[in-house]
Amino acid sequence: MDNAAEVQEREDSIKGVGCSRKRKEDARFVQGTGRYTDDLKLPGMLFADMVRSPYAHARIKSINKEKALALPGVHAVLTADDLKPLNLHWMPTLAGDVQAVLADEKVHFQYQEVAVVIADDRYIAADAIELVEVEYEELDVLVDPHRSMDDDAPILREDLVGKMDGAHSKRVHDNHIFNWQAGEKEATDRVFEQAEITVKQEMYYPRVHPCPMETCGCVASFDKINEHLTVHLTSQAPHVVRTVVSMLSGIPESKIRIVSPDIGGGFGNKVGIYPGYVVSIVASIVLGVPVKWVEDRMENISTTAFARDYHMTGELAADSEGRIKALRVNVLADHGAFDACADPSKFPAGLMHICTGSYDIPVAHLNVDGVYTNKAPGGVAYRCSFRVTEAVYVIERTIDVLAQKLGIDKAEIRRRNFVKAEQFPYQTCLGWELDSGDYHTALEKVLDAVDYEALRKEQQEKRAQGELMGIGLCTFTEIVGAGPSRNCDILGVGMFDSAEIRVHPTGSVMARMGTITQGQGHQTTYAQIIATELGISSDEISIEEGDTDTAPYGLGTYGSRSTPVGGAATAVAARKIRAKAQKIAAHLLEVSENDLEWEVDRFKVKGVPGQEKTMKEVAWAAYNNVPEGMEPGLEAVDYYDPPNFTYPFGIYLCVVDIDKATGETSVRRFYALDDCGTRINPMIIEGQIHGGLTEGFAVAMGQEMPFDEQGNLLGNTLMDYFVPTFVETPHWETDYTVTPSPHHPLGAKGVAESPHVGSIPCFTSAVVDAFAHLDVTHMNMPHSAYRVWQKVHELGLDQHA
Amino acid sequence: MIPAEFEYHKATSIQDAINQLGAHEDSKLLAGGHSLLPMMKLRFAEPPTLIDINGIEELRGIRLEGDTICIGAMTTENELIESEILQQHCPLLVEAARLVADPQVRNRGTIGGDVVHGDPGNDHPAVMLALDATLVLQGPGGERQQPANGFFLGTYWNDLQEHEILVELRVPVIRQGVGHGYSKLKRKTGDYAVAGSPVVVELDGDVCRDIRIALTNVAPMAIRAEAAENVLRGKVIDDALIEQAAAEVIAACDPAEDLRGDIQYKSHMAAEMARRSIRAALQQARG
Amino acid sequence: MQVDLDKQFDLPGSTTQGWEFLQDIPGVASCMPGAEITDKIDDNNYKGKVKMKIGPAAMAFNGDIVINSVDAVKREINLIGKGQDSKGSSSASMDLTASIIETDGGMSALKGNASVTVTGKAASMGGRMMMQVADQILNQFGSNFADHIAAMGEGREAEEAREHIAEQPQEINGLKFAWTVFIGWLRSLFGGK
Amino acid sequence: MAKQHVSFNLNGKHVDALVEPRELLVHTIRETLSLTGTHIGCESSHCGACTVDLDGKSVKSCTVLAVQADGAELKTVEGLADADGLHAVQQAFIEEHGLQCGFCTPGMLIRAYRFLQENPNPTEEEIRWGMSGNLCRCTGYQNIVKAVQTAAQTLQQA
Repeated sequence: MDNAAEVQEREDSIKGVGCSRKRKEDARFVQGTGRYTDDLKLPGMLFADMVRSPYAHARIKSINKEKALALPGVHAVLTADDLKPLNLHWMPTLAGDVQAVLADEKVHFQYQEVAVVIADDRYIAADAIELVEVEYEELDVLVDPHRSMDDDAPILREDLVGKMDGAHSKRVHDNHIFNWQAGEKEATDRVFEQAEITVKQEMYYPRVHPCPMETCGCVASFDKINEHLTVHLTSQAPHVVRTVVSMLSGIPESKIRIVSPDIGGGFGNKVGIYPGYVVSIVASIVLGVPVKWVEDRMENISTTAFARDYHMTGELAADSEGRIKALRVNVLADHGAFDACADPSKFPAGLMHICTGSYDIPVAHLNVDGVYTNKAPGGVAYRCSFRVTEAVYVIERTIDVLAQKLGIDKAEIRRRNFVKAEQFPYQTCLGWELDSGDYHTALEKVLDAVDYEALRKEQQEKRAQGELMGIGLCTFTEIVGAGPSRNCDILGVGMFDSAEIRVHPTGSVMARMGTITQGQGHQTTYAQIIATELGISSDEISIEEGDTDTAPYGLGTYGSRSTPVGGAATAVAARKIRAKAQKIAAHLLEVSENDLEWEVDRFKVKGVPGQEKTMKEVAWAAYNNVPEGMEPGLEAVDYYDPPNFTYPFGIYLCVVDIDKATGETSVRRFYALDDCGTRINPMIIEGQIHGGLTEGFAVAMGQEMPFDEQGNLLGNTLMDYFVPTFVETPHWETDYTVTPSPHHPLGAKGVAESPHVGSIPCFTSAVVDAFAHLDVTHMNMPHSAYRVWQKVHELGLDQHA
Repeated sequence: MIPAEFEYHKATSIQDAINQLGAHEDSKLLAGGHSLLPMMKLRFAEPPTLIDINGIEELRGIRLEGDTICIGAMTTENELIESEILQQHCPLLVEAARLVADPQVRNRGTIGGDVVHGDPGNDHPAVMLALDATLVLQGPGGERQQPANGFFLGTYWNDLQEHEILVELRVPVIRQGVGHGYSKLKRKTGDYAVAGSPVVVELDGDVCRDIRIALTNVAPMAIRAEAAENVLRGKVIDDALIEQAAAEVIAACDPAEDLRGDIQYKSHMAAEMARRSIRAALQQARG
Repeated sequence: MQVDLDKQFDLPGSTTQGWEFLQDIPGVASCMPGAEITDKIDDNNYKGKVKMKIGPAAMAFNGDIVINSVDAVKREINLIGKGQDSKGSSSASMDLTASIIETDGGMSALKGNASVTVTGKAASMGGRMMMQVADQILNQFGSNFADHIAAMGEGREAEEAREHIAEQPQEINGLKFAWTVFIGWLRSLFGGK
Repeated sequence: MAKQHVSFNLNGKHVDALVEPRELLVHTIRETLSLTGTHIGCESSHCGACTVDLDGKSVKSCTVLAVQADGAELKTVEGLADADGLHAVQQAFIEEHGLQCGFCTPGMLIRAYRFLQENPNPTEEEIRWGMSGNLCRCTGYQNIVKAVQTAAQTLQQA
């Protein structure tokens, strides 16, 4: 037997699963040679810029293009009328609605696209958009979703008037989009009627925006001669874009190439198909030259996919010991003027019905109404697996309120209600099967690490002196890795994903996936999976994504699905290769397959030391010496349809101190334990946790998109929209446990969205906890100094000597 | 993102700049450019001509003249922070410059641009009021000196005459028995102040001989909270008096409401910033 | 973005003089520096233009003015001005109720209630300073109105008032006078504070 | 609009360009001179992705006119590495996982490069203060701080 040290050395040199290897992508990024969409320059390329509406709701009386067309360097000005003959003035959304590409007779939200100017360069285009004269007739504006279904509410979507069969359910009002329910209403109501204790808490999850560093953009290039369309764009789902563009334009998919180059952060903002993409494609087809469109920051925040905007009510029924008997959740969802949520098509409220969280809840009922308002479309984005942020927020806030009402410590009430380790896989009463977890162990680990008892004691002393100290807790369960084709599809295409791996004769590997990284390090981590499966060093494994001409069909990267679905496909494809390799090795060693055993990077004949073939030797043989009847070559493709979602979980604890004089909240400590099953690259995981916690900090403490009554968005630049810098961002402490997923080939669950999903309720829990002794049960976000001071002032805590 | 077209001229001297202002109607001076260019990029401002005054040596430099410090209008925020003269003789200005915007902007933004721009959120106007500074202005009619007090009249409204250029700012050297305090509340680096308050106090023994309390971004322009000053001037300042002064600061405020806060919050924060600055100034004056 | 303002300005003349001038719409409009009636459609409908400068920022609005009511008994008029800026990126409207009231000592005053709404880029970016600059505007409107009343009279004040009115350039910039802006005022957003 | 000639030293090489007065320096670098390492993330002088080194100072090239850079000494991220490999700052960012999507990275590197010359031995608080003109949405800044600390040590030993 080789000694263990030698084997370990070989394993280390592979740099496979579990190794914090440095990232392959970094070389180009640190030398400024990354390739982002706006970096692309093609010969004869023109620039597009948008004419946008100042009004949130108005009829378009006339559009006068003359002055713009007269400006030297302007090639075209397109409006809805120009798109009508191509039937492209409207386009389907991913949620079964339709969306105006360019405003067709009516504008539905402020900054909506009304016309597009195509010019020689971006400077001329910027001048030209001011010369397009649009005459509007203002209409009443609908901003408050609570008034969307009033009898006298202004009707937004004249194209839907009278059509009461919505894509997801009956519509009860012209501004109604859908009603969607999960669970048993009657059984839940009965438990509430008889329960010893019930709590009810209204809470608003504000409209926020992912605001990635790179805004959205594309370069559309139609080759008239070959009738072939190539589009480089900022898309988290290039294959879906190819399918939709083909459906819209009639160009066969085989003549469409979509390329997502390097992407400067996505966070769900780059899943949707935006009017800018469609008009660039149309302009390129019409003019026969490449057309580039890149939005600026104000356009990005004002018009591209926002997140949340859920008006929620959480109710829990429990016994006096705090054991939860039933959960009831009601939601009013503001979807903006067009329903363009990027949900799996069967779930108009996404995976909101994961709202039973980490708890063993016998019965529950969820009711969601989506409505139209005069705001931009979107709603599912921002590091969130289809509304799981809202689901975790409502359960974690409401269980805090229950704890407070019963006078039970917020950690203790969670202990009493956690699903126990032995109950996994656990069927939730709203239809999910939580694959694996161990909440109790993880909770104790966190409470010990921060010395929870000491913190509570310190809080008592501080309260005695009139100081405001808060301890927040969030013990969340996520649902990621969408998803099984039986219940997850986008426009009818199942949400599988894929990997195609090819081993070259000299033993190096090229692999391509159906996912697309926006900074998560796929080029590094996928190589580690293959390295461990095939015993080839990850440094010799090249990973490519994002080019629909080369990558196998996949549904893209969002909802933390790359590792759970793309990673699984990679492992399974690699195992197909190893199975073939075993046959070749048996042939070379003249033994039967079963006589061989695999060790790190080689097949060894059992019991016969020295008789072995490394994978590299097998790879060479695959191209010149294969067994009878076997085809040469060593490659495999796998389209992996996951049997279930995966359910990473986390225990987050946050300690805050509030300055009574100004309302400022300082985060003294944030301890984040995450369990995402098998950990492929711990360094990259920690980086994702830091990033998610920082986004959560930004959302909870400062981000909002306020609208005034005229539908003006009051905060669409980085001066007003809160993006924290180095100085405001707290220091993060990370920890982990490992509870593998039983149904995933590697036991890996996906992690990058957990820190965003779990930290936001934890910040609210901490801020509210600072006031809990004064009967405050909830405070809506954002917890800016201004809003926290209003609570301090209301309670008279800021009186000076 | 892209400014409208304009003509660009580089001024070689102060007089040259004044002449060019006269020669080109509606022209604007380009100093640091970090107030003007962003407005132009969003097409709010479209001056037909820009006159770049970055090359004028006369507008640069910080020098000590007796008990007065002379600061060229084109001195950048970082040059204020790194100036030994100011660190020793006028630390308030260094403290204030440190809290303006971010490192890159502080390499370009100038004290002169900040003083005359006219946005209520600019930081240096209130500092000039607290220091009882003097503005040295030069125009077609020659040079004149104008106390900072009385220069700021409203939002984008000050006493700068037509085709006049701010050339220099003169601030008194800090003397024995004089203390300063500076407090600024903002949501994050690079944001406007919710409220800011520079304070300079002059003690005669324990008695407050004079005090100037200035406020940033809580009125149409930088203001002095005179009523609050009168509560403290000539008295031995104690906590009770500071509270009385704080109440006067609230009364003096007339802030604009936005997502940083409503009138009540911003006024109360102006009072809190004034409290902190008064206490810091007293501690320093008492030595 | 909505701003509501109530103002009162003492007038150096009688209520009849005040009321007489209040009905002269082009005259009243000229009190709003930068504002100008471009053509009169009928007694109750006018087309107008406003050019204004706020620091380096400049905007030009053109739109229409509709006189809703003229109440001789209460000496009160109500008018709505609506317009869109020349670049189509902002728009604004003002609902103005102005009346002449008797003050003690037989003198008169102009009472004004203005509710100004702004939409578009000006609102989402300039909102911060709306109230302050709207206030400055109406102050200037009031003092110009008073000048016009004084100019009706005789003697030195009248002469001074007539000079003052003449001096007023058609489109104000901030250097000399208090600025008056009819609508939408922007701010320097940036330059990071 | 008539174009003006500007010339400056870019990453050690003399370059010429014809620019409109209104042309922003970031566009000249990216479009005319085809160095696309410097990025644009906003239009309000906030994000810092456009940071370049101009005459020894970190500036946001989206808020400087190209004509203002005439005769200047300019360094962009493409000019950090030299014949014998990556600059210590670039190496440290890889070492400490100080980047993810890479879009803010060029601005971070150029700022860190200058900051460490302004303050060769900074504390964590000084680093966070000195880098606060650059926004990042992926890393949460913690690993960038570590990268700057590592680079500081490497540069001091060198």
